[in-house]
Amino acid sequence: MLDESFRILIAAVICWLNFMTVDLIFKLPESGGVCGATAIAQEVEKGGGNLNGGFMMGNIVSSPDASAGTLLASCGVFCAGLFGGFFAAVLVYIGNRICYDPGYAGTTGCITATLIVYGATQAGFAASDFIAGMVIAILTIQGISYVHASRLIARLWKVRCRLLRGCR
Amino acid sequence: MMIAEYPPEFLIGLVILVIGTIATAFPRPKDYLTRLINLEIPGWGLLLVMLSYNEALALFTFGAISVLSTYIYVRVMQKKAGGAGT
Amino acid sequence: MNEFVLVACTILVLIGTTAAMLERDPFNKLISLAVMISGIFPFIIDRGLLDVAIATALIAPLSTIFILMVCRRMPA
Amino acid sequence: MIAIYVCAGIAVYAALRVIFQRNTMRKLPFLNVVSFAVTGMIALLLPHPITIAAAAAYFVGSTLESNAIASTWAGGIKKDE
Repeated sequence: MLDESFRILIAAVICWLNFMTVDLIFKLPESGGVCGATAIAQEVEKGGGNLNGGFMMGNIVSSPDASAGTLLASCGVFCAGLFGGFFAAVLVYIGNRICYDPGYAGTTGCITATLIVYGATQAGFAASDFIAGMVIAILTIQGISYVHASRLIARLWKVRCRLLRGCR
Repeated sequence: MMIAEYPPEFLIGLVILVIGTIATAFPRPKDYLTRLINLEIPGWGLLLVMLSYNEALALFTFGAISVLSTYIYVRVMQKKAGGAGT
Repeated sequence: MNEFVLVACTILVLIGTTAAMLERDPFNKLISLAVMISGIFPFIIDRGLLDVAIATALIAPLSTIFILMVCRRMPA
Repeated sequence: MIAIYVCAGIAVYAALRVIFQRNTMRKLPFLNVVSFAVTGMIALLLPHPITIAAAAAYFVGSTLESNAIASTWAGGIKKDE
Protein backbone atom coordinates (compact mmCIF):
# COMPACT_ATOMS: atom_id res chain seq x y z
CA MET A 1 0.00 0.00 0.00
CA LEU A 2 2.71 2.50 0.98
CA ASP A 3 6.09 2.93 -0.59
CA GLU A 4 8.77 0.64 0.87
CA SER A 5 11.21 3.33 2.03
CA PHE A 6 8.37 5.18 3.76
CA ARG A 7 7.29 1.97 5.50
CA ILE A 8 10.87 1.41 6.69
CA LEU A 9 10.93 4.87 8.27
CA ILE A 10 7.63 4.27 10.09
CA ALA A 11 8.92 0.88 11.26
CA ALA A 12 12.10 2.54 12.54
CA VAL A 13 10.07 4.95 14.66
CA ILE A 14 7.91 2.12 16.04
CA CYS A 15 10.96 -0.02 16.90
CA TRP A 16 12.73 2.98 18.52
CA LEU A 17 9.74 3.68 20.74
CA ASN A 18 9.33 0.01 21.64
CA PHE A 19 12.86 -0.75 22.75
CA MET A 20 13.38 2.62 24.42
CA THR A 21 10.19 2.24 26.45
CA VAL A 22 11.02 -1.29 27.59
CA ASP A 23 14.61 -0.36 28.41
CA LEU A 24 13.57 2.66 30.43
CA ILE A 25 10.93 0.71 32.35
CA PHE A 26 13.46 -1.98 33.26
CA LYS A 27 15.94 0.68 34.54
CA LEU A 28 18.82 0.01 32.17
CA PRO A 29 20.31 3.54 32.52
CA GLU A 30 20.52 3.23 36.31
CA SER A 31 23.68 1.17 36.65
CA GLY A 32 25.99 -1.10 34.67
CA GLY A 33 24.97 -4.74 34.72
CA VAL A 34 28.49 -6.13 34.28
CA CYS A 35 31.85 -4.45 34.84
CA GLY A 36 32.37 -4.01 31.09
CA ALA A 37 29.25 -1.84 30.84
CA THR A 38 30.55 0.34 33.65
CA ALA A 39 33.89 0.75 31.84
CA ILE A 40 32.11 1.83 28.65
CA ALA A 41 29.99 4.30 30.63
CA GLN A 42 33.07 5.84 32.24
CA GLU A 43 34.78 6.22 28.86
CA VAL A 44 31.65 7.84 27.39
CA GLU A 45 31.51 10.26 30.31
CA LYS A 46 35.21 11.04 29.88
CA GLY A 47 34.57 11.90 26.23
CA GLY A 48 31.91 14.49 27.05
CA GLY A 49 28.76 12.38 27.32
CA ASN A 50 26.44 11.60 30.20
CA LEU A 51 27.00 8.80 32.72
CA ASN A 52 23.42 7.46 32.71
CA GLY A 53 23.30 7.39 28.93
CA GLY A 54 26.65 5.65 28.93
CA PHE A 55 25.30 2.98 31.28
CA MET A 56 22.49 2.24 28.86
CA MET A 57 24.85 2.12 25.86
CA GLY A 58 27.15 -0.22 27.77
CA ASN A 59 24.25 -2.45 28.75
CA ILE A 60 23.08 -2.65 25.13
CA VAL A 61 26.61 -3.59 24.05
CA SER A 62 27.35 -6.18 26.68
CA SER A 63 24.12 -8.16 26.90
CA PRO A 64 21.15 -8.71 24.57
CA ASP A 65 18.43 -6.38 25.87
CA ALA A 66 15.17 -5.11 24.37
CA SER A 67 16.81 -3.80 21.19
CA ALA A 68 18.21 -7.25 20.42
CA GLY A 69 14.83 -8.67 21.34
CA THR A 70 13.10 -6.41 18.83
CA LEU A 71 15.54 -7.33 16.07
CA LEU A 72 15.33 -11.07 16.69
CA ALA A 73 11.53 -10.92 16.98
CA SER A 74 11.39 -9.21 13.57
CA CYS A 75 13.70 -11.91 12.16
CA GLY A 76 11.54 -14.62 13.70
CA VAL A 77 8.31 -13.21 12.29
CA PHE A 78 10.01 -12.76 8.93
CA CYS A 79 11.25 -16.37 8.86
CA ALA A 80 8.58 -18.40 10.62
CA GLY A 81 5.53 -16.31 11.46
CA LEU A 82 4.14 -15.79 14.96
CA PHE A 83 5.70 -18.97 16.33
CA GLY A 84 9.14 -17.80 15.21
CA GLY A 85 8.81 -14.66 17.30
CA PHE A 86 8.15 -16.60 20.49
CA PHE A 87 10.97 -19.01 19.67
CA ALA A 88 13.21 -15.94 19.34
CA ALA A 89 12.11 -14.88 22.84
CA VAL A 90 13.37 -18.21 24.20
CA LEU A 91 16.68 -17.74 22.36
CA VAL A 92 17.06 -14.21 23.74
CA TYR A 93 16.48 -15.52 27.26
CA ILE A 94 19.18 -18.19 26.78
CA GLY A 95 21.54 -15.55 25.39
CA ASN A 96 20.91 -13.33 28.39
CA ARG A 97 21.71 -16.17 30.75
CA ILE A 98 24.97 -16.80 28.88
CA CYS A 99 25.96 -13.12 29.33
CA TYR A 100 25.34 -13.10 33.13
CA ASP A 101 22.20 -10.97 32.91
CA PRO A 102 18.76 -11.55 34.52
CA GLY A 103 17.12 -11.29 31.11
CA TYR A 104 13.80 -9.67 31.94
CA ALA A 105 14.22 -6.69 29.60
CA GLY A 106 15.22 -8.78 26.59
CA THR A 107 12.42 -11.30 26.94
CA THR A 108 9.75 -8.67 27.57
CA GLY A 109 10.91 -6.55 24.63
CA CYS A 110 10.97 -9.60 22.40
CA ILE A 111 7.40 -10.64 23.27
CA THR A 112 5.96 -7.12 22.86
CA ALA A 113 7.87 -6.67 19.59
CA THR A 114 6.53 -10.00 18.33
CA LEU A 115 2.97 -8.86 18.95
CA ILE A 116 3.61 -5.44 17.38
CA VAL A 117 5.33 -6.86 14.28
CA TYR A 118 2.70 -9.55 13.81
CA GLY A 119 -0.06 -6.97 14.10
CA ALA A 120 1.69 -4.71 11.60
CA THR A 121 2.06 -7.62 9.20
CA GLN A 122 -1.71 -7.99 9.22
CA ALA A 123 -2.04 -4.24 8.55
CA GLY A 124 -0.03 -4.15 5.33
CA PHE A 125 3.59 -3.90 6.53
CA ALA A 126 6.20 -6.53 5.72
CA ALA A 127 8.37 -8.05 8.45
CA SER A 128 11.53 -7.16 6.52
CA ASP A 129 10.65 -3.48 6.99
CA PHE A 130 10.96 -3.97 10.72
CA ILE A 131 14.41 -5.59 10.41
CA ALA A 132 15.74 -2.61 8.45
CA GLY A 133 13.89 -0.24 10.77
CA MET A 134 15.51 -1.77 13.85
CA VAL A 135 18.95 -1.45 12.27
CA ILE A 136 18.25 2.25 11.60
CA ALA A 137 16.95 2.70 15.16
CA ILE A 138 20.07 1.18 16.73
CA LEU A 139 22.19 3.35 14.42
CA THR A 140 20.63 6.49 15.85
CA ILE A 141 21.46 5.41 19.40
CA GLN A 142 24.91 3.82 19.06
CA GLY A 143 26.27 4.84 15.70
CA ILE A 144 25.96 8.58 15.05
CA SER A 145 27.44 10.40 18.04
CA TYR A 146 27.84 8.99 21.52
CA VAL A 147 27.76 12.47 23.11
CA HIS A 148 24.36 13.49 21.80
CA ALA A 149 22.87 9.99 22.15
CA SER A 150 23.89 9.70 25.80
CA ARG A 151 22.52 13.16 26.59
CA LEU A 152 19.22 12.25 24.91
CA ILE A 153 18.97 9.04 26.92
CA ALA A 154 19.74 10.94 30.14
CA ARG A 155 16.95 13.41 29.39
CA LEU A 156 14.47 10.58 28.78
CA TRP A 157 15.69 8.91 31.99
CA LYS A 158 14.87 12.07 33.96
CA VAL A 159 11.38 12.10 32.44
CA ARG A 160 10.91 8.46 33.40
CA CYS A 161 12.06 9.18 36.98
CA ARG A 162 9.51 11.95 37.24
CA LEU A 163 6.66 9.84 35.87
CA LEU A 164 7.32 6.50 37.58
CA ARG A 165 8.88 6.48 41.04
CA GLY A 166 11.35 3.80 41.93
CA CYS A 167 14.70 5.05 40.73
CA ARG A 168 17.26 6.61 43.03
CA MET B 1 28.56 -13.70 -9.77
CA MET B 2 31.62 -15.60 -10.93
CA ILE B 3 35.00 -14.02 -11.58
CA ALA B 4 37.09 -16.19 -13.92
CA GLU B 5 35.01 -19.29 -13.08
CA TYR B 6 35.85 -19.12 -9.37
CA PRO B 7 33.22 -18.17 -6.81
CA PRO B 8 33.90 -14.85 -5.05
CA GLU B 9 34.51 -16.36 -1.62
CA PHE B 10 37.40 -18.40 -3.03
CA LEU B 11 39.15 -15.27 -4.29
CA ILE B 12 38.49 -13.28 -1.09
CA GLY B 13 39.73 -16.21 0.96
CA LEU B 14 42.97 -16.36 -1.02
CA VAL B 15 43.54 -12.62 -0.51
CA ILE B 16 42.98 -12.95 3.26
CA LEU B 17 45.24 -16.02 3.35
CA VAL B 18 48.13 -14.13 1.72
CA ILE B 19 47.68 -10.99 3.85
CA GLY B 20 47.36 -13.00 7.05
CA THR B 21 50.39 -15.13 6.30
CA ILE B 22 52.52 -12.03 5.74
CA ALA B 23 51.16 -10.50 8.94
CA THR B 24 51.93 -13.67 10.90
CA ALA B 25 55.43 -13.95 9.53
CA PHE B 26 56.37 -10.35 10.32
CA PRO B 27 54.33 -9.22 13.35
CA ARG B 28 54.77 -5.54 14.19
CA PRO B 29 55.32 -5.65 17.98
CA LYS B 30 57.41 -8.80 17.76
CA ASP B 31 55.94 -10.95 20.56
CA TYR B 32 53.94 -14.14 20.83
CA LEU B 33 50.59 -12.50 21.55
CA THR B 34 50.61 -10.46 18.34
CA ARG B 35 51.67 -13.53 16.39
CA LEU B 36 48.83 -15.57 17.89
CA ILE B 37 46.21 -12.93 17.07
CA ASN B 38 47.56 -12.58 13.54
CA LEU B 39 47.36 -16.36 13.18
CA GLU B 40 43.57 -16.05 13.39
CA ILE B 41 43.47 -14.12 10.10
CA PRO B 42 44.73 -16.89 7.75
CA GLY B 43 42.58 -19.36 9.71
CA TRP B 44 39.41 -17.54 8.68
CA GLY B 45 40.77 -17.13 5.15
CA LEU B 46 41.30 -20.87 4.92
CA LEU B 47 37.74 -21.41 6.16
CA LEU B 48 36.50 -19.12 3.40
CA VAL B 49 38.47 -21.08 0.79
CA MET B 50 37.11 -24.37 2.12
CA LEU B 51 33.61 -22.88 2.00
CA SER B 52 33.73 -22.71 -1.79
CA TYR B 53 33.88 -26.54 -1.97
CA ASN B 54 30.60 -27.07 -0.06
CA GLU B 55 31.97 -29.61 2.43
CA ALA B 56 30.10 -29.13 5.71
CA LEU B 57 32.05 -31.76 7.67
CA ALA B 58 35.40 -30.21 6.74
CA LEU B 59 34.21 -26.82 8.00
CA PHE B 60 33.05 -28.33 11.31
CA THR B 61 36.34 -30.10 11.84
CA PHE B 62 38.40 -27.08 10.89
CA GLY B 63 36.55 -24.74 13.25
CA ALA B 64 36.82 -27.08 16.21
CA ILE B 65 40.49 -27.84 15.63
CA SER B 66 41.30 -24.15 15.18
CA VAL B 67 39.84 -23.26 18.58
CA LEU B 68 41.51 -26.25 20.26
CA SER B 69 44.91 -25.32 18.86
CA THR B 70 44.40 -21.72 20.03
CA TYR B 71 43.69 -23.02 23.53
CA ILE B 72 46.83 -25.17 23.48
CA TYR B 73 48.97 -22.23 22.32
CA VAL B 74 47.51 -20.06 25.08
CA ARG B 75 48.32 -22.67 27.73
CA VAL B 76 51.86 -22.98 26.37
CA MET B 77 52.32 -19.20 26.47
CA GLN B 78 51.01 -18.98 30.03
CA LYS B 79 53.30 -21.80 31.16
CA LYS B 80 56.27 -20.17 29.42
CA ALA B 81 55.51 -16.76 31.01
CA GLY B 82 55.14 -18.40 34.44
CA GLY B 83 58.41 -20.31 34.03
CA ALA B 84 60.30 -17.18 33.01
CA GLY B 85 59.25 -15.48 36.21
CA THR B 86 57.02 -12.76 34.73
CA MET C 1 23.33 -12.68 -3.00
CA ASN C 2 23.32 -9.74 -5.34
CA GLU C 3 26.26 -7.52 -6.23
CA PHE C 4 25.62 -4.79 -3.66
CA VAL C 5 25.60 -7.15 -0.68
CA LEU C 6 28.59 -9.02 -2.10
CA VAL C 7 30.59 -5.80 -2.41
CA ALA C 8 29.53 -4.71 1.09
CA CYS C 9 30.66 -7.99 2.66
CA THR C 10 33.93 -7.87 0.72
CA ILE C 11 34.56 -4.34 2.00
CA LEU C 12 33.83 -5.49 5.56
CA VAL C 13 36.27 -8.39 5.28
CA LEU C 14 39.04 -6.31 3.69
CA ILE C 15 38.62 -3.45 6.21
CA GLY C 16 38.81 -5.91 9.10
CA THR C 17 41.86 -7.70 7.71
CA THR C 18 43.80 -4.52 7.01
CA ALA C 19 42.99 -3.01 10.40
CA ALA C 20 43.85 -6.24 12.24
CA MET C 21 47.21 -6.27 10.48
CA LEU C 22 48.04 -2.61 11.14
CA GLU C 23 46.83 -2.15 14.75
CA ARG C 24 49.32 -2.46 17.60
CA ASP C 25 47.12 -2.79 20.70
CA PRO C 26 45.82 -6.37 21.28
CA PHE C 27 42.29 -5.21 22.13
CA ASN C 28 42.04 -3.12 18.96
CA LYS C 29 43.32 -6.11 16.99
CA LEU C 30 40.59 -8.31 18.46
CA ILE C 31 37.90 -5.74 17.64
CA SER C 32 39.12 -5.53 14.04
CA LEU C 33 39.08 -9.32 13.93
CA ALA C 34 35.43 -9.24 15.02
CA VAL C 35 34.63 -6.90 12.10
CA MET C 36 36.32 -9.36 9.72
CA ILE C 37 34.37 -12.32 11.12
CA SER C 38 31.07 -10.45 10.74
CA GLY C 39 31.91 -9.94 7.08
CA ILE C 40 32.48 -13.68 6.63
CA PHE C 41 29.10 -14.87 7.97
CA PRO C 42 26.87 -13.77 5.05
CA PHE C 43 29.02 -15.89 2.73
CA ILE C 44 28.40 -18.99 4.88
CA ILE C 45 24.66 -18.26 4.98
CA ASP C 46 24.52 -17.64 1.24
CA ARG C 47 25.86 -21.14 0.59
CA GLY C 48 22.92 -22.52 2.59
CA LEU C 49 25.09 -24.13 5.28
CA LEU C 50 23.00 -23.14 8.30
CA ASP C 51 24.42 -25.80 10.63
CA VAL C 52 27.97 -24.68 9.91
CA ALA C 53 26.92 -21.09 10.55
CA ILE C 54 25.42 -21.95 13.96
CA ALA C 55 28.47 -23.97 15.01
CA THR C 56 30.93 -21.33 13.80
CA ALA C 57 29.02 -18.49 15.45
CA LEU C 58 29.15 -20.31 18.79
CA ILE C 59 32.80 -21.39 18.40
CA ALA C 60 34.28 -18.06 17.23
CA PRO C 61 33.90 -16.18 20.58
CA LEU C 62 35.62 -19.05 22.40
CA SER C 63 38.77 -18.36 20.43
CA THR C 64 38.64 -14.67 21.38
CA ILE C 65 38.06 -15.55 25.05
CA PHE C 66 41.04 -17.90 25.05
CA ILE C 67 43.25 -15.16 23.61
CA LEU C 68 41.91 -12.69 26.21
CA MET C 69 43.21 -15.03 28.93
CA VAL C 70 46.71 -14.10 27.79
CA CYS C 71 45.86 -10.40 27.39
CA ARG C 72 44.94 -10.24 31.05
CA ARG C 73 48.24 -11.87 31.96
CA MET C 74 50.29 -9.35 29.97
CA PRO C 75 48.49 -5.94 30.07
CA ALA C 76 49.43 -3.77 27.10
CA MET D 1 14.58 -5.31 -1.54
CA ILE D 2 15.55 -1.94 -0.04
CA ALA D 3 15.79 -3.54 3.41
CA ILE D 4 18.92 -5.56 2.70
CA TYR D 5 20.55 -2.56 1.00
CA VAL D 6 19.93 -0.51 4.14
CA CYS D 7 21.48 -3.24 6.31
CA ALA D 8 24.56 -3.57 4.06
CA GLY D 9 25.13 0.18 3.87
CA ILE D 10 24.85 0.63 7.62
CA ALA D 11 27.25 -2.28 8.19
CA VAL D 12 29.91 -0.68 6.00
CA TYR D 13 29.40 2.76 7.59
CA ALA D 14 29.69 1.36 11.13
CA ALA D 15 32.78 -0.66 10.20
CA LEU D 16 34.46 2.53 8.97
CA ARG D 17 33.51 4.26 12.23
CA VAL D 18 35.01 1.33 14.18
CA ILE D 19 38.32 1.66 12.37
CA PHE D 20 38.64 5.43 12.63
CA GLN D 21 37.65 5.66 16.32
CA ARG D 22 40.83 5.65 18.39
CA ASN D 23 39.51 4.90 21.89
CA THR D 24 39.15 1.16 22.56
CA MET D 25 35.99 1.34 24.68
CA ARG D 26 34.23 3.77 22.35
CA LYS D 27 34.77 1.33 19.47
CA LEU D 28 32.41 -1.21 21.04
CA PRO D 29 29.04 0.56 20.34
CA PHE D 30 29.96 0.81 16.66
CA LEU D 31 30.91 -2.88 16.68
CA ASN D 32 27.46 -3.54 18.11
CA VAL D 33 25.89 -1.69 15.17
CA VAL D 34 27.89 -3.90 12.78
CA SER D 35 26.61 -7.00 14.52
CA PHE D 36 22.98 -5.76 14.37
CA ALA D 37 23.30 -5.06 10.65
CA VAL D 38 24.89 -8.42 9.91
CA THR D 39 22.19 -10.22 11.90
CA GLY D 40 19.60 -8.47 9.74
CA MET D 41 21.48 -9.44 6.59
CA ILE D 42 21.62 -13.09 7.71
CA ALA D 43 17.87 -13.17 8.27
CA LEU D 44 17.10 -11.40 5.00
CA LEU D 45 19.40 -13.54 2.84
CA LEU D 46 17.77 -16.92 3.51
CA PRO D 47 14.18 -17.03 4.80
CA HIS D 48 14.08 -20.48 6.37
CA PRO D 49 12.83 -21.41 9.87
CA ILE D 50 16.29 -22.46 11.09
CA THR D 51 17.75 -19.09 10.04
CA ILE D 52 16.35 -17.55 13.22
CA ALA D 53 18.54 -19.93 15.25
CA ALA D 54 21.57 -18.95 13.16
CA ALA D 55 20.86 -15.23 13.59
CA ALA D 56 20.37 -15.60 17.34
CA ALA D 57 23.55 -17.68 17.65
CA TYR D 58 25.55 -15.09 15.75
CA PHE D 59 24.14 -12.22 17.77
CA VAL D 60 24.69 -13.90 21.13
CA GLY D 61 28.21 -14.88 20.11
CA SER D 62 29.09 -11.36 19.05
CA THR D 63 27.62 -9.91 22.25
CA LEU D 64 29.56 -12.39 24.35
CA GLU D 65 32.74 -11.38 22.55
CA SER D 66 32.13 -7.66 23.22
CA ASN D 67 31.30 -8.47 26.83
CA ALA D 68 34.52 -10.42 27.29
CA ILE D 69 36.63 -7.69 25.67
CA ALA D 70 35.08 -4.95 27.82
CA SER D 71 35.34 -6.97 31.04
CA THR D 72 38.97 -7.90 30.41
CA TRP D 73 39.82 -4.29 29.55
CA ALA D 74 38.20 -3.06 32.76
CA GLY D 75 39.91 -5.74 34.84
CA GLY D 76 43.31 -5.01 33.28
CA ILE D 77 43.01 -1.29 34.02
CA LYS D 78 41.95 -1.99 37.59
CA LYS D 79 44.96 -4.23 38.12
CA ASP D 80 47.31 -1.58 36.74
CA GLU D 81 46.22 1.08 39.20
